[in-house]
Amino acid sequence: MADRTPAWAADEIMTVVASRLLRDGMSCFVGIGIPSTVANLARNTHAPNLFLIYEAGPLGAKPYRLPLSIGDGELAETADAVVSVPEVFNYWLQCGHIDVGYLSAAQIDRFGNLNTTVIGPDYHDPKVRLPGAGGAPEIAAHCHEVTVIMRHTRRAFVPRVDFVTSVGLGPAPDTRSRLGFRGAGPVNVITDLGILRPDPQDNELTLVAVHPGVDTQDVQDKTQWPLRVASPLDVTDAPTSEELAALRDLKSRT
Amino acid sequence: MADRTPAWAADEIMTVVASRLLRDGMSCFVGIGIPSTVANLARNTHAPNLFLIYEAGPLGAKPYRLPLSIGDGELAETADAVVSVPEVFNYWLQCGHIDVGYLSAAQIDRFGNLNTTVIGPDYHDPKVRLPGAGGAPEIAAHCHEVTVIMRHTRRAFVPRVDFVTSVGLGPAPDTRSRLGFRGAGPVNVITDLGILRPDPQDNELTLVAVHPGVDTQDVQDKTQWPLRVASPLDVTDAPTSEELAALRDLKSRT
Amino acid sequence: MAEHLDLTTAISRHVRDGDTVALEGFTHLIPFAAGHEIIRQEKRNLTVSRMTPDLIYDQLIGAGCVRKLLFSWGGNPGVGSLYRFRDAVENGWPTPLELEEHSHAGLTNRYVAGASGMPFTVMKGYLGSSLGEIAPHVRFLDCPFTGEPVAAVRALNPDTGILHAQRADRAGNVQVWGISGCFREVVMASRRVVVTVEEVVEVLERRPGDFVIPSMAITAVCEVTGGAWPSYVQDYYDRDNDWYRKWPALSRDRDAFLAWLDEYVMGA
Amino acid sequence: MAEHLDLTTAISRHVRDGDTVALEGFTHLIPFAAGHEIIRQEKRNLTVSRMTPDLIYDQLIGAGCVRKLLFSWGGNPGVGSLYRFRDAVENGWPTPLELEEHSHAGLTNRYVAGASGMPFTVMKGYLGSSLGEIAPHVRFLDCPFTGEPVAAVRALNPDTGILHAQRADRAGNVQVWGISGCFREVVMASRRVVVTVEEVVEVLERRPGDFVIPSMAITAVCEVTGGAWPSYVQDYYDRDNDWYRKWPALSRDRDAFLAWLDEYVMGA
Repeated sequence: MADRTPAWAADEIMTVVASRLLRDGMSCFVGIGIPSTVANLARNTHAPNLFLIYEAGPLGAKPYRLPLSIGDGELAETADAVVSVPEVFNYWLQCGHIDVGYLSAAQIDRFGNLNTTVIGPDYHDPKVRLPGAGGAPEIAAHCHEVTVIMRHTRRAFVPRVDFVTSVGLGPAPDTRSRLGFRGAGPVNVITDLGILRPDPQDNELTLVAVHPGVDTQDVQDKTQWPLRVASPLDVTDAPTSEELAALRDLKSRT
Repeated sequence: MADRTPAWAADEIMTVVASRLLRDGMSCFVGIGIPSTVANLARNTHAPNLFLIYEAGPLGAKPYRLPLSIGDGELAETADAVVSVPEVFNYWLQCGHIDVGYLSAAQIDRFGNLNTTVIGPDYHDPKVRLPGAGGAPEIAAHCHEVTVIMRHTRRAFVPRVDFVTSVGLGPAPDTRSRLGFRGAGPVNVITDLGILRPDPQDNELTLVAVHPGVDTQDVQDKTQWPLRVASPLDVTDAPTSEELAALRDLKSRT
Repeated sequence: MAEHLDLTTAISRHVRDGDTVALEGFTHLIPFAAGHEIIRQEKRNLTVSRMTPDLIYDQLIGAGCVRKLLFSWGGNPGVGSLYRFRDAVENGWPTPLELEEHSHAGLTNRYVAGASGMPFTVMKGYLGSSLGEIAPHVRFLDCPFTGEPVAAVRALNPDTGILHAQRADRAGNVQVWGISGCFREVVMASRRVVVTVEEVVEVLERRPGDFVIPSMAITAVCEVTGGAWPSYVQDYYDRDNDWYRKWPALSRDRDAFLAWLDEYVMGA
Repeated sequence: MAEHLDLTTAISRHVRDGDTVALEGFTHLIPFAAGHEIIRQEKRNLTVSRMTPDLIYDQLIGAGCVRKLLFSWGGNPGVGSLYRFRDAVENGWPTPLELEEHSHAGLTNRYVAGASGMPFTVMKGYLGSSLGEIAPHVRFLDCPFTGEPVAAVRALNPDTGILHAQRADRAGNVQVWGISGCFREVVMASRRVVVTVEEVVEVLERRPGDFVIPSMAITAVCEVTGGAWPSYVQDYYDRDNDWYRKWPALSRDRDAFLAWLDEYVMGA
């Protein structure tokens, strides 16, 4: 029986595509919001043994509902163990025990540097004051790899971030190794339009796939730097009805 | 009714006199052996709220029997809390939360430096290999004050220890402050013959009291350096029958 | 040894104008009642430290208690901005707010260094980040064994650490379970420690996943039932997510905030 | 994710000649059975690390498995000397033994640094002590903020960490209670982690004062009932103090030791 392609929202395909990157048995450092949705969608579909670590301390959390906040009681109650915040950051994250981290940002630049601190050139007199770093800089540094997930807008995709909250992959190819970072950094950027990955030559983010129905010119229009496009350019698989059902079910519980 | 002076063993008066220095409500870092006997004698007599910390992790231990080893189960079972060894050493001891530590040694010198590592001039070819440092160097450094308790022998009381396992009070008056040590160091040395305290001028250990019936010359004979003697020289109060009964009761349980 | 005090006395005695104060609790066990008492007593020029300022610091900032904020993530989790925080940073209302900004790992390790009695500790962080350039509490060192670069972060030893827990006994031993954040570190690092608890009991019955902080490390214990609302206390009450969602409406506008403050905090 | 293995397979696969191995447990939970398996498999040139070498390392040393010992207190607690340890240090029997000597706090912090993924950490220790002069794993630094002297201790990351615990479940999650020493630190610092447990259960029922190490951090779990004897396992069996008192008679003399080893370890 052919699967009829269902209709989906932009956030839905972004979430589904990101969740497919998670493999069963991986350990995943989970932030609140879309990253938490992505991880729990994977856990509820193809990766039942995904090991979720929330920065508040729950290790191996298995929430039934998506938490509003990073420290919700259900995370602790369903976890294999709950540890202190220093233990999460020093013994689990910094020590290199986490396979993948999910991050979002207000700005990302062509080398995957992320800004969640201030918009505007002057830190001390910002145009917009953002929430700040949270766990992001160390997630970006220490997870074996990072997936960035964010909506693709011209305001967000800038040649150079106003403030480097979390270090990406450049500008130099040896930026990370010079700093002694263990992890590979943001090797996937999933947006509501497609997927970007660093060019193996110089680490510049390159459009490697678009979601079904997305026009490449639209991605360029929403990116402030001249965007490299892979050839051939992939098209992501549309969300299946099972994936969408699982995602909507998860969201309806919250 | 006059208290008839009872007979006592040399170890008994040393233990009793040391236990009198502990005040109720103090926190006390306890090593195994005589220090543990001293602390539990005080807890069973005049200092019921003495807070005992054993290096294995029990905080506020209240053992009924004296433990053979520093990590006996009864210590954990009777403690207010059991923490990890890093937490004992970093958060409790190094952070300056402990009032008093009790130490012993194979050698002590005129400035209260302690050796529990090797006897002989060459560390790499020792005459006697001792157990080593354990918790002693940091107890000596960080407790608000230290009481040393050990048998008075000519082999043990030397002008200069062969190896400084734990830093005492000299040779220079500013030895400790230059090293940034928070605690006052070994301010009491209790032996089976009497009590030594550092001279306020230059920190040299000085005999300030003898136990009843002890001859000063005997103390000098068992000390390898020319011993300063306080004038007037105190005589310690003899153990009361209550103190001896409590001590013997404690020992009989073990 | 901890003293049992009522909250008014504890805050009056242990929080002074100009102090550095850490009200911690990571989503769970946020000491809101103690924060409101600080507001009522009109403490001023405080330096306040918290990984996630949350609504409690939004309220303290809006009420004019705070001169300087040490933090690592300043938002209303899952909801959006902290408007009093932003108004103070962006417009200096009601007073200018100095920021000292960290990552979570960075602020955590400042508490760890303080709890360890060290002047600093080292971590792999801040390297390459703009945060390292604006942070007076960070220096970079080379490892004396391997040569690799590390960040040294300065110890933080608050004058007063303020925490909320489930229970205490008469002796002042405090029992906590569930998500504990930096509870132990703030206790050990702070010169004075005030803990509000849901209840004082005769005997602390131990339970899975709990820990006990001995009275020896605590200055004052205050029984304040509901003292962490609208955050939560595991096995006592849930997080009031609706109230967190309502906070923007109560705080986006200065007058609305002042009216709320007057009625629900000052008048309480 | 932890794999359930029998002890012979686990030691054969995860301990190799020349490895750095930490068998920890502070009085409580000392992994004697795993140590005996290392002896039976005649592993050689090991660097072994333990705060308190205890009888287990006396046996490994006497059996000729050890080239180098990292330790902080080498005695038979409450009884006296470790004669095989002393014979190796003083007379090089059965092979010369290199020592790397620490204080408890110093070795603890080497594990902490290893568990934190740092090349070193800092502490207030070794300053002024002769230990600082003989220790290649210690350097002295000045605090970049205050200028005060501190000791930097090098991270220790064992090739294999070997621990004993009360229980594990089928998924390989491990549950521990009572005195835990450096259990967490050795787990997180080690490249491979072998945990022997008293029993494997379907569901780990949580209990007061326990903690659980997720399977994710463990390489192999082996069910070995009585695996910590003659040390103890809280709520399973007591410390065999008589056996500790008997050890000098079994070990002071080389031949007596070899006879014991033959009969009770090699022949087991």
